[in-house]
Amino acid sequence: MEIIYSAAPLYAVLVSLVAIIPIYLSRSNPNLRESWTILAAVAKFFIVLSMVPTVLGGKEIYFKLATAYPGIDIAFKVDSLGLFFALTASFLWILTSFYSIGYVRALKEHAQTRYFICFAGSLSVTMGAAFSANLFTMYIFYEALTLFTYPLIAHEENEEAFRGARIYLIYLLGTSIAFLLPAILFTYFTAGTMDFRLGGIFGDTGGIHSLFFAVIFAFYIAGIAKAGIMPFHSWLPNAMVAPTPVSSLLHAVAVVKMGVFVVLRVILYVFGVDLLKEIGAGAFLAAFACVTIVVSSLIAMRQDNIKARLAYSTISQLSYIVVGAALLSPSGIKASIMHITIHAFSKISLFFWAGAVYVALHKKYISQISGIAKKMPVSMAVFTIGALSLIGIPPLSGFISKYYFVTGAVEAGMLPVAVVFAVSSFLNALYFLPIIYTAYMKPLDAGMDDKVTEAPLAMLIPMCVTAGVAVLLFFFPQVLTNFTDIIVAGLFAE
Amino acid sequence: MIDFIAAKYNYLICVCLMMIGFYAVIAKQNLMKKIIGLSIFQTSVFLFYISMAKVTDGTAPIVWEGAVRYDNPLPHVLILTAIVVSVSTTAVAIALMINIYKAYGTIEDSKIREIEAGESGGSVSR
Amino acid sequence: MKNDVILRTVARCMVPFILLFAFYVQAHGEISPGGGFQAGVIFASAFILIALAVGKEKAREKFKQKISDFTCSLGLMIYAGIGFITILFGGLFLEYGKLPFGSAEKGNHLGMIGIELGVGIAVASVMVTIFFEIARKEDD
Amino acid sequence: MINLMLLLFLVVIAIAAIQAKDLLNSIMYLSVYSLFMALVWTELNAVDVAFTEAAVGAGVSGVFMIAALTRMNRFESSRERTGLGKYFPMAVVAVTAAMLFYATVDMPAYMDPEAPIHKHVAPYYIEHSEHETGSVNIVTSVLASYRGFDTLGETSVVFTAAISVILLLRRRDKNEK
Amino acid sequence: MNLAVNFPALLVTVPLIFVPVIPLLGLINRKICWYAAVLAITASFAMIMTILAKVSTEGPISYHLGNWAPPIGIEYRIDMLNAFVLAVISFISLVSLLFGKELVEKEVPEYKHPAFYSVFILFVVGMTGMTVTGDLFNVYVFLEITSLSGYALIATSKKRYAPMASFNYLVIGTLAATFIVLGIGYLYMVTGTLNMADLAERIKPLNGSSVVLTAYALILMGILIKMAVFPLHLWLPDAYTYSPSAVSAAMAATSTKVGAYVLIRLMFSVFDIEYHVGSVPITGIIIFFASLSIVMGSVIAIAQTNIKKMLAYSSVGQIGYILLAAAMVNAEALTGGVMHIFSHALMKGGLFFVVGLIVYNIGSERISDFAGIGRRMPFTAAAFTIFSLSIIGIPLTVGFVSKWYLVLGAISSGHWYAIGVILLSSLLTAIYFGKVIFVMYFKGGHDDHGHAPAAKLSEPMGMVIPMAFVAFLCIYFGIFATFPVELAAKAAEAVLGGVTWK
Repeated sequence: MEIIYSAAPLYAVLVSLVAIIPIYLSRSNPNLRESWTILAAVAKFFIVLSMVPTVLGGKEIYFKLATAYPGIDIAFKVDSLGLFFALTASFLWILTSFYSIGYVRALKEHAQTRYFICFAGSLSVTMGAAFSANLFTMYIFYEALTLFTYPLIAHEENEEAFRGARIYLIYLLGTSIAFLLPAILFTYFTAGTMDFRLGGIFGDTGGIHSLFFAVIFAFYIAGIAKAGIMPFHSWLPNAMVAPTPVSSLLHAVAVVKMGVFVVLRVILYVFGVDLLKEIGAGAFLAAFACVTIVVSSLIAMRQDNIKARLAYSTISQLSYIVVGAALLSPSGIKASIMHITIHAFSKISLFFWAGAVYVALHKKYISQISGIAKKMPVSMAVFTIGALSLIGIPPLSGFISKYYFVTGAVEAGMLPVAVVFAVSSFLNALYFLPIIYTAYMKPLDAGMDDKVTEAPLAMLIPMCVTAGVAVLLFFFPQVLTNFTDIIVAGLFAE
Repeated sequence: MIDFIAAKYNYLICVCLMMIGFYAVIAKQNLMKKIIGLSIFQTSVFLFYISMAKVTDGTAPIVWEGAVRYDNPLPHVLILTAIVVSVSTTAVAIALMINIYKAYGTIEDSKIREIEAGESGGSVSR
Repeated sequence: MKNDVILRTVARCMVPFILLFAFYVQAHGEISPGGGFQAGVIFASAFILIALAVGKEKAREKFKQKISDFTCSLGLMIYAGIGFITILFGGLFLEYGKLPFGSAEKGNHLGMIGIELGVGIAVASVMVTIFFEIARKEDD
Repeated sequence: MINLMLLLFLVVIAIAAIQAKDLLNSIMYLSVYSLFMALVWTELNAVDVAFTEAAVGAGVSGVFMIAALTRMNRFESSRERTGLGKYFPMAVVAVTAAMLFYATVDMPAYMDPEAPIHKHVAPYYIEHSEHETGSVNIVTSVLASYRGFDTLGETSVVFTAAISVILLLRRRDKNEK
Repeated sequence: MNLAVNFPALLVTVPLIFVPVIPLLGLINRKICWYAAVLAITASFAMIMTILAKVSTEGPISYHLGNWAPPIGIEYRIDMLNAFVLAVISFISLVSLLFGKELVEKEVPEYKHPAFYSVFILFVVGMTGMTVTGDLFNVYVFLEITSLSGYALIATSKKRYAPMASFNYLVIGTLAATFIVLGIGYLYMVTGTLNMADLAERIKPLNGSSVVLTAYALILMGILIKMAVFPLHLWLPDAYTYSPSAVSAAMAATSTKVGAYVLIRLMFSVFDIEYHVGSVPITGIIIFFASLSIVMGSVIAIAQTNIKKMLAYSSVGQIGYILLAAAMVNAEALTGGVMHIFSHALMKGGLFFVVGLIVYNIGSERISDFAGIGRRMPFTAAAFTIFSLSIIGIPLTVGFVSKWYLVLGAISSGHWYAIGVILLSSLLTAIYFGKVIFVMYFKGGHDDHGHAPAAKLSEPMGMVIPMAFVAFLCIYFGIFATFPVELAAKAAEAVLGGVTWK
């Protein structure tokens, strides 16, 4: 693999971090402040985009920032998996920025400067995690994301928000310190390195009992609570007290996706398929995640709060990604990587819709939105597209990943998993369709006629774009497969 | 047993003296008694040092004609230093005690605790 | 006590002898028991005796606060200063042998007298200072 | 034998010192304790130390304590500790004493000229002190020359005490604003 | 005359000569006392850095005071470990002095300044003296200088309980020092020497002697009291809480570390490690107490409502790390421990200063009164946050670096439960610091735009700059940790290798 030394990943990380300064300085002028955010978002996206040709050309970009301790570097490496994740996140940041502006202004939120600062910071560390060259660097950004998002969740500054934020912090910091850090330390101790390598870094494992690796692996999975695998999932519904743009970007994309991204890194780049097959951890993880898929879908059905239902849906969808990787088969891995993007676009559409509903109606519950489709046709169309995509109905992108998931399960010879996918699709339908039904079929509540309008344009346009991408990806899946093929080829090259 | 005591009675009595002082420091509530206890404790430790400097037939470590053997001068030196340290500590302790008395009107540990506890949980008094 | 004539007179008579004894102890530290520290304490006790007999204010007049503060510092400075001087003469810290008094033995001897003097001055003034600070009444 | 008598007497005085309810008595006992300690040390040929202890322990520090006591209540008035608190100090002291007695087992016998301390370092002082430093009193020569730095430390400690006491007790000069 | 040769002695004695000079200068002009103090510590710091550079390239330095060869005279022996500790102490003292100027002016009456700075220098002199010396009794003498000046410094506070806090410390501290001197006496009794290197040689044949064992126990007990390890920590919370903030900062950052240094030195350089591993499981006992200290310190800290008490208990916990590192006896852990001496000094010193400034401004030490500080004192609150994150052990801060090596050491020596203790305590630390940060930023009123409605509180430049500097160092050495880690590793190697001392 050819390696190119370039500071581009560093710039990608720094651009939004640096943007914090002008954002803070222009805090008294909201228009100027927001332009900085947009500028940073666009700049970041283009920096990330500029690395695509290199990576698709089969090369990797490497940049060493510093030697933290003897033998341990803080370094960035751009490979296809990281770039894929970064691309998704940075593109969605642009949309979310516009959407945020509409949202906070419509609701006249307080502490807007802090809001935008933390947003920019969160994106920086997300990039950092995506481009990390080793476990150490990744752990740093993993922790930093928790800290940056905490003020966003506590944004409302009321009891409920503080409670949710506290639970968030305890879960994420607790698990990462209690499990992830020891796991990393043991990895370093055993492997002597922390640099990611496709196919695993443990090398020759002769003499070490496989139980040891199983325990470390379990520590990793327990430590990465951001991936929302049960029983470490309950921070996510609690974090839904955050403003909707936060929930949409962070809890559909940045935070949770960083979780599954780290899981993928660990599975593919730390342990490697062969080692996991040898110790049988894949099947075990798959079983765990399957339980999560089904259980959280069942819980989702019982939620009346829109965002809570979406949160449980997210938990279930995240486990798809984990299951896909845990299958350890080419198609499964392909599917799980693709699903990062596909789920991101679909789910963010749903959250955007929830925010639009809140801005327009100040309603949070499904039972309160009867008949709004007539008044908010565009928003509801967006919702419908997102929901159907997640259920997996063609011609929407969700179908593609589902297809690969099932193929992967068959390849791996784990038919029960395929059944779970099928059942779960059915459950998805069960919890999404009632919303659509309520909105379209039920009559509008009395007295709502005059008040209800569409959300502001700044919100509407990003919604349409995300929904549009969710559709387009079905027709141009090669956008995704270009990246996944490189990884799969590298993994299963004989 | 008797031999043991006979051979080392000095050290054993030192230990007794130390423990008397030590007991006073931790058991007495009166601050002056604590200082006195400390003095006793420290002085007994000094006694221990001086005891080990002694040798049979030894004379004071001042050079003179006809000395068979001198006692070990080094512990004496150390203890000279230590006595000074001890008196310095006592002086500082007394100074502190005076300040305590100015602040509370008593030098009984238990009473000071009571006064402190009475005052809004011992918060800051500026 | 201040009003007791006998006590006052006896104290006054004793003080010169105590001071003399202090100087003796100071000067003969090398050949007999004693030295700077003991001399300093004895010197201080003479002052304390005066203070007890004739009153603190009067005693303080004989040894003013500013002067005792200065001599406190002076004692320590003499000691440390001798250390620096030995360095100036090319020795290590407190290597009296290098002092320019002819032989190493002589240098050692005189160096020791010098530092004993420092100790004596320091201890005497320190004890006096501590006594006056501790014995000060609230209204002083 | 006189040594043993003095030592036993010391024990009695020490107990008296910590048990007296009148603090002035207690301080006097402490001074007597120091004085007898000085006697013991003279008996043990530690004349320099005895001299110092007599001047400091029996003299100056007693004066300091009494001077302080004139400013405060003369009698000890603490209530007895109750419950476990009463036995706790006893227990601590007992454990420490047991440890120290245990240590005594392997100690060289008292006055044994073959003990390690008389074989290492100290002989050098005894042999060389006079011609190296010109001082007959070995204690002084060790104090001022061989271990002169300790004595510098000691002088610093004394100075620390003085400056600390000044810091703690001295009031603003009246003739200053 | 080669002055550089005399640096080991001068680094102690140059500040020492300033001690009597400062009160005299105070008679002329009280303002210059501070400058003189800064000059003294700076001179000492410069010499220490020269020595550090020399030791790291040329190996240990031995300096014979009065040119009497050890064990006849007193020896100063500097290897990487004490050079590193010296540099830390001196540096932190210097920063404390620079940082503390404003606080001292606020908290100590002006006429006391000459004496205050004089005692402060004595405090530093005592610590450097303890660290640099290779003679056991000299350790005791300088320990007493440190302690006495420490007692006086604590009691300079105007708070009512301050003299009592100081008195309790004095009693406990003197007991500890007397135990240490008794232990030294025991060691001297059976070996006839006070020089550490010599002692290490002569103590070897005495394996199993009850005298040596008791001496070890006595000295250990004394040092553990001085280090304030749970349950011997009782003096510390009051002492830190009731002293002036500048003093708590300097003490918290340095004095317990020196105790830790002496302990490490004794454990590794004087007593043979195998000696006590063999006969009595002393390391096991120490690890137990260290763990207890780590956990209990953090647990009690959570319950505190007074910020300085909370920091004090946090110190009890943090000192446990250093002890733990020493007791695990391997290179990585010891590197972590030495590193923690450095990082904890930075963090805790910084925290006490920040808190001192806040407390001075709002006039309360209760955590619940810190509401709105995030907006009213933005720089201070930011600095507090950085220090807190560092002490929790968030990556990219120095606090993380030391914990990292500590855990690596625990893994390589197989002390599994120590790993659990370290991680658990990180969580607990996160809880109690999180609480404070939460109150500072999220409590207290805000308007629609979130811009400070309440009046800004004073943040004098003279404090913000050192504060920012220390915070910057916390981050800088968290990212570019190679330099301190390599020094710490060399220090660990120096004591573990034992080549230089035995």
